[in-house]
Amino acid sequence: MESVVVRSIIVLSAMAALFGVILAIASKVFAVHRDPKVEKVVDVLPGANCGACGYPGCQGYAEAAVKAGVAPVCPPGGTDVAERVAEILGSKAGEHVPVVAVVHCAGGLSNAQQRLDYEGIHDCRAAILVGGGAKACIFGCLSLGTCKAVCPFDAVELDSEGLVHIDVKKCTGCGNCVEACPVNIIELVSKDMKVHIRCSSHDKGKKAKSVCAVACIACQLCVKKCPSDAIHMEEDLAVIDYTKCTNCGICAAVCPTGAIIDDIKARPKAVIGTKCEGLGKCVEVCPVKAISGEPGERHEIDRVKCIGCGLCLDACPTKSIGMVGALGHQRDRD
Amino acid sequence: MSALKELTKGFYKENPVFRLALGLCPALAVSTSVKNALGMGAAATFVLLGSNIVISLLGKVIPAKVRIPCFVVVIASFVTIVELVMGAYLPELSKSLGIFIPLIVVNCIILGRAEAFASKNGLWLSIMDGIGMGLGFTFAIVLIGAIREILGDGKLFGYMVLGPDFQPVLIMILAPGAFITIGLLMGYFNILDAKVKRRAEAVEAAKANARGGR
Amino acid sequence: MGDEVKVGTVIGEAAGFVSVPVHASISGKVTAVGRFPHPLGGEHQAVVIEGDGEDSWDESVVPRDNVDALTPREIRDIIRDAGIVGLGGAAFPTHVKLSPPDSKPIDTAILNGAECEPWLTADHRLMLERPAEVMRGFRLIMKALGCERGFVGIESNKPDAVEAMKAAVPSGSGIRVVMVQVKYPQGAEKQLIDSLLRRKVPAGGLPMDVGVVVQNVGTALAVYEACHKGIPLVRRVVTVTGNPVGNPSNFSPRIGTMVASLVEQAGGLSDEVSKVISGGPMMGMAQFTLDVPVIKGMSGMLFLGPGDVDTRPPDPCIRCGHCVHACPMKLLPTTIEKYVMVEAIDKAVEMGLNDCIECGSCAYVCPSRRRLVHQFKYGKYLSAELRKKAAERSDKEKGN
Amino acid sequence: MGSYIRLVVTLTAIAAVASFGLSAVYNATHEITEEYKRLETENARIEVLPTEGGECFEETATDSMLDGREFVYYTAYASEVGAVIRGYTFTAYGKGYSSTIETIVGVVPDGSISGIKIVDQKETPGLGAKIQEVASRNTLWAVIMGKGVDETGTPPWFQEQYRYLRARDLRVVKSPGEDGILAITGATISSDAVTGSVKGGLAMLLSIVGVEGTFDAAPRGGAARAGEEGGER
Amino acid sequence: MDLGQLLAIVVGAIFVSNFVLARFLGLCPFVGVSKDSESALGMGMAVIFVMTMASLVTWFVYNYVLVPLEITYLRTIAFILVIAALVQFVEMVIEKTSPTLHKSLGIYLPLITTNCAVLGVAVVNVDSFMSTGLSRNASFIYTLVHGFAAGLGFTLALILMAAIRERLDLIDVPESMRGIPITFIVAGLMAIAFLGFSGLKIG
Amino acid sequence: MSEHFIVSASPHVRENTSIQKVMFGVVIALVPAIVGSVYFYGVRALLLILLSCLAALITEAVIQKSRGVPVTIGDGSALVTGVLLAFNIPPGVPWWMPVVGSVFAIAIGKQVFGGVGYNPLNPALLGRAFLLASWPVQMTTTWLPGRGGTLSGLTLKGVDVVTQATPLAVMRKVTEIIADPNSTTHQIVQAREVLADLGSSESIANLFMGQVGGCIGETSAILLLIGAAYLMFKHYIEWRIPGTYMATVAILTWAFGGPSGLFTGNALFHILAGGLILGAFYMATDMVTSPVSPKGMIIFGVGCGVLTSIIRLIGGYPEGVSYSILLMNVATPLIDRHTRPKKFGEVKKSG
Repeated sequence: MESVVVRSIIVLSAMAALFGVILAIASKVFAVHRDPKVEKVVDVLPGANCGACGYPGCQGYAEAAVKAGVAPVCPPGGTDVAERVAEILGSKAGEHVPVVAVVHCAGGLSNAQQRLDYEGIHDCRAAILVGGGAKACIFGCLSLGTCKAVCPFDAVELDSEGLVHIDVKKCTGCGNCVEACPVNIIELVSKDMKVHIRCSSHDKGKKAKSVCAVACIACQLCVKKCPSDAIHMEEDLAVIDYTKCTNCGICAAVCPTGAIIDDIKARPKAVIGTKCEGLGKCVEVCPVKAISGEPGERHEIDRVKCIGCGLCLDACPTKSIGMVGALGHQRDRD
Repeated sequence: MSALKELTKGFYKENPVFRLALGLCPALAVSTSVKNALGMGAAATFVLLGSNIVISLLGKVIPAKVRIPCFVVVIASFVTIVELVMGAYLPELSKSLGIFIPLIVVNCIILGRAEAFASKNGLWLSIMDGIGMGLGFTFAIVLIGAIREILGDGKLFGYMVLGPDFQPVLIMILAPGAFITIGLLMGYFNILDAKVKRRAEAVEAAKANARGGR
Repeated sequence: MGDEVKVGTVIGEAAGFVSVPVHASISGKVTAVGRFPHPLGGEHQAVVIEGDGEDSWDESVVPRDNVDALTPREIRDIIRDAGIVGLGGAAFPTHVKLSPPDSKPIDTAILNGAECEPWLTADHRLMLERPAEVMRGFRLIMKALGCERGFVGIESNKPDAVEAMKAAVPSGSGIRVVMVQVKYPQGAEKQLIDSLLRRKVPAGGLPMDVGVVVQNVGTALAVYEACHKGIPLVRRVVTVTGNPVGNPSNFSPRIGTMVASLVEQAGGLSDEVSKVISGGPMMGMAQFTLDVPVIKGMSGMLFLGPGDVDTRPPDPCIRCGHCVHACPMKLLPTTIEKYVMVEAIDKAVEMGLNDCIECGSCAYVCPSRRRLVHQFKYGKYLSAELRKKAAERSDKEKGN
Repeated sequence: MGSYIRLVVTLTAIAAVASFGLSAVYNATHEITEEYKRLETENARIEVLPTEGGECFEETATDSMLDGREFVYYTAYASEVGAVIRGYTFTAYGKGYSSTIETIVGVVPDGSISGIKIVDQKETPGLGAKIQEVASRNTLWAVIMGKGVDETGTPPWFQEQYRYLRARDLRVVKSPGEDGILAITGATISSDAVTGSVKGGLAMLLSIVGVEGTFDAAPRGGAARAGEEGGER
Repeated sequence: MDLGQLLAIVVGAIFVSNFVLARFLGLCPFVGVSKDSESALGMGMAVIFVMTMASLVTWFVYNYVLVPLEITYLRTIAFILVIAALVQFVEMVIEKTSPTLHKSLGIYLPLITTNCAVLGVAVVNVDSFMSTGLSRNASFIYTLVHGFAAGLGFTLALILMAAIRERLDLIDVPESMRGIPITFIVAGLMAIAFLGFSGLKIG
Repeated sequence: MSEHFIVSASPHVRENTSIQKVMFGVVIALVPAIVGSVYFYGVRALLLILLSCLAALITEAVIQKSRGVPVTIGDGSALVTGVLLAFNIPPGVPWWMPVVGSVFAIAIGKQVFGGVGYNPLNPALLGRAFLLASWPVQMTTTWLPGRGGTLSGLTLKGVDVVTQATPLAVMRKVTEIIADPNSTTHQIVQAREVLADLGSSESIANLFMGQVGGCIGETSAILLLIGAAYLMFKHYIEWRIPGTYMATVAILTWAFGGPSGLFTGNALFHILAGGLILGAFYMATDMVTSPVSPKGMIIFGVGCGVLTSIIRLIGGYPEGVSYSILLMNVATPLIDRHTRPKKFGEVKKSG
């Protein structure tokens, strides 16, 4: 009986030892250098293979990152991923300002004219190949949802009006939709930017107006009213220079067609304190004419009209204006 | 708290068969009747528990190059123990489970958990994981077994349930029936999952609305 | 703006080798330069000329009498300066086609008298009415190519055209008029070459790869006019047809004439119109407005009433294989379509996506009304985008 | 180098410990298993013969080969070797669908089968394995309510069919009502394997021991065809 | 040992009791690696190779070590140790000697260690050829042929499945059934079709 | 009429055809055989066909409704499945069998994949294979003799093998008896007689007309051929698959199917008996599950033929048409992959 025990132990141990030796030798003789770092980096990455980093998929990114020793920007992963990759690589992460996609068109079914009955593949790129799209405005959104189809993060929604909405929470700024849009109306903009021109029409005012109710008609009001000189006209279209824009929202308030949209949902309102001497400087700067009052007396602000742009704050010589009623710009509200 | 989570995840969230698609071979081969399914489930759970314990203890000692051989030796030992014990004390069951007892060795659940969980986690969590996964596996295989036995034989635990006039759907006992059953069950679980997710999303959205609508 | 132009005045210069100048087709005053709807879709740069009704010709338009003395190079130059493009529909600059590289000697020229599509009769009428001029133009083309052998391919349902052309062939020339089977797409270059010469143009290749150049009868006439009379390409034959059209006819309008006025000439539209098509029913472009001009490549305007148009949505593919049998390029439309639908473009290209000539035969026979051609157009577009991107990437890498 | 030694040592050590543990379990269990097997075979031998108790079995090894094995049979004497022969038993090995089916067959001296018992098989559970099935008439509900009829000792229906049959009666049929062994639905291979091996063994036994009374040695019909589910088309 | 018997073994292992479709062995890689034809082919080749090798090696271990020493109860642990070591060894060799081969075949090798079909073939071999009183020569040849044929059967099922799945990728399968569930349904339907081979009489 | 013109990609005109037309074309082609089945087996046959169709249509509608996709039972594909399934079961089965078979065929064979055009295997054949595997007894014993004929197509000669089964089953039984070394001389003589009778002109005529036992719709070669001619005329099917299929079976059964060595088999018997004609013209040609390229079709047909012959001659069943077609269905994607037609002007790469 005991002999079974002994035989078993000897045989199995011998086999194990034999294979151990073989594997040990083999692992030495047939050693191949494999970089474990690459796999670690791949593990950290979001794995959407969206290609926003400019490399072919996440594996490509990882290989390139390990080769270069620095962490390139991974837009979907953001700073968090960059830091973790950098940690693996032992380097510092590059600064990365998060961006989101913004759609420059607000011409829904009820706003924008149609010029033909499209019958074909439900895809903007395919539609533009025959007849150039159903909308009378050739610059506008085709409302067939190609951007939604290519979004790897499920961040694009198409409403019943055929308008595209980007879920800022989900959007990682990978840029797939930007590339896919055949009319080039999507742009990657810093997440901080909240005021956007929702039109891409380069048509002259009259024509633009005739085909779309919410078109930019090149009236230049916004250009004139912008306190930070951030808006200019490009071929009959207002364009915001995002490096200058301060999100004040004045342009959105003055736009006659509603082609500019202010995404800040709750803005603070200005209030005038008791120190006010009624100098009227604020009345001069207020873009929406929300301030009124007799000279020399304490002025009042129409809170309905006030858009919270804050221009009066700087203008007031007596520093008697303050902002209340909201939580600042609430940049990270979403 | 987390131990409890490890224990329960095997049933639904990370059910090894329906979710992780592990341990499929025995789940199909031995699920012709509930009795066999229970036996297989118990055996696999025992092996899973044992190997999880040993591997969580040995995890750090074993060099990477021989990790797999070491793991399979440990697992194979437990399997052989089950085989021997079952042969001695439960000979009938041992016979009906046939060649599938030795094949518990390569039940991917066990090696999978050893690799993915036990070698990286402590003893306590590994035990919980082992039991949880084992029960999840048992649950899945018994479910499949019940469906196949009822439809394919008109019986449950060997006793009639559908009456003597029922003409058994023999194919359910055959290979095709096994494949189709598990395919449909997985599909059903997917539908269930989508529902759960949708509900969760709706709840979250409602919460967000409540917060934002202030 | 405001410039006076005469018929034949150059109003648009050629930008490169593969382009031709544009000539004013009437005399008058330029009233606008801007974007206007174009039959090929979208809006394009256009010059609007308000006619003065005098139809006075530009000084450059003078007849030539020493035509026989022209060298091939001179012929090509005349053709280029006359703004002649292929009038079969593709509008590819003719002089480019007539300038094959030395590595690809051309031994045969083919005059394409096989109407490119059903409904259209422009080429047929042309062959009946001006066979002699067409034949002289063809001989000039052969001369430019330096080849001895010429074929005129005409479908067998046009025996009168065959007769007329046969009569026009000068004796002793190497030109033969051949009847070909009536079978769409017989008018496509590659299929016509196959029918006449039993030569197969390699996939992805051009007719010149097998030593052949194909020219449309309309092009031949334009060549004749340019060489003999010095007239640049300012008019072409356009078929206006379709059930809703009052009096379907062939016209020879000036390039740039508005389609709406052509329709008026053809007796207006009697019935409801669902579709307006520039070109034929198989490959033409659907139009959303009649306010588009006649362009050089427009062989016809087809109008379809509600009864002619099948607007039922597509059904799933049942893999019946009708498209496979119908495809003149011997491709597998059903498979390519599915690859395009899941955007597996590389696989679609491997299956021959870019060899598709968009003849529409597959979609025509499909019992499920799949949008095959549309998918192929879309797939080709995506494939081009991918190539562009790949090129950019390799450029970038080289730059680094 | 050290890491390589560690590699070998770890693997060896684990194997050694494992084999030690295993052999311990083996020692503890294998006698029980063997004993069980021995008892099972012995009981089976008694079961398949119409016995009155006190039989004595004599093992006879022959030179004949059957199914790749030496043919061994047992003679059952009423009390001691040489007394009245009550019958014979032998083990038949049939190649089934996924295993070799071991069947102990009891034969009474007139050449008919007194009973068979399948002692080992690894056929498909729920299908081929039904050759051992006891057809329960209890419903699940009745069992739960405690109204189940005690069915221990009910013989498996498939094996019951062999009782009193002679070699020429041994053929597999597929529909009830025909004469012969009714195959397990969907498991004709297993049914054929049992029947074929029993028949082969029976013929060999009888050719050795002779038979009382008449025995039609000429088999009739073809050897049972191997077909899982037979059927038209 | 005769040719008819060999043919029966081959046909049996490939068609009648296909490892995947009738014996339920090797399902994990069957589901996992059948997404496209190329990897299915690579995996199939790897499995054929390993199954044949494993049959060979386990035959020696069983007949020259376990049986003489009367420790056949250790067969599971011994077999799996042999297979695991073998697979790992082969992988190392291939990775070093032929990177191209490794790329097309080697990546599937680790998957095979845990492929129950490989251990299954060893166990089936023991049950049907080694402990059934066959002569040594016959059992050796049968074992080898069976291992190879079982691998072929696995590969056949895998390649057929991959081609079907490639087609399924192009169509609109209901959301909930996409991926593994539909693969199982297809496997079930394939198994129904393979029922046609049951009862094949060869040899 | 909309105020805008319709804009779509070319071509702008289409042939007047649709799935519906194709499917109802198949149904029309099957009408002679349906009428024949009622004549041969009585109203019961019609009842089973109707049940099968009804179950198919209802299953399709219910599943599509619950999935929230458009209900497409009007396209006729479920109807075709229903008829073909009923055609493939014996006329004496209990009423619930065609119903269960249809439900399986539509639910598991077709709708899990998303509906028409997506199923990799022929649903009707799957339904049949499912029934055969689930209830083999009912599926193999409930034959009825065709009116004016007998079950096996033979006049009774007192041989017990003749009484019970269909022509192919008899064929199999007698070849087995002849091949069995244990058979007595008398048995062998009898079997040879039966075999000769099977190949006699009387028996062949019975098979051709359909006065024999068999599945509801498969027995009458002439009625099926009339329908097939219609389908061919309508270009819904073409010769490649049925032609190569039947030719392969003919050659192989002639070569290997004889009782006395090579090239003694009765090819005509094998073509007319069982479900070969039904399978070759109506089910192997199922567009969804067969290859699209001409070369692929030929491979498909030959493959079906080889498998059918193998199963009939050495397999576990007397008949192998349905399994052969199913097996080739499984292989269809693979065939398609490797039989791409040569593109126009594609030159074979050399060197």
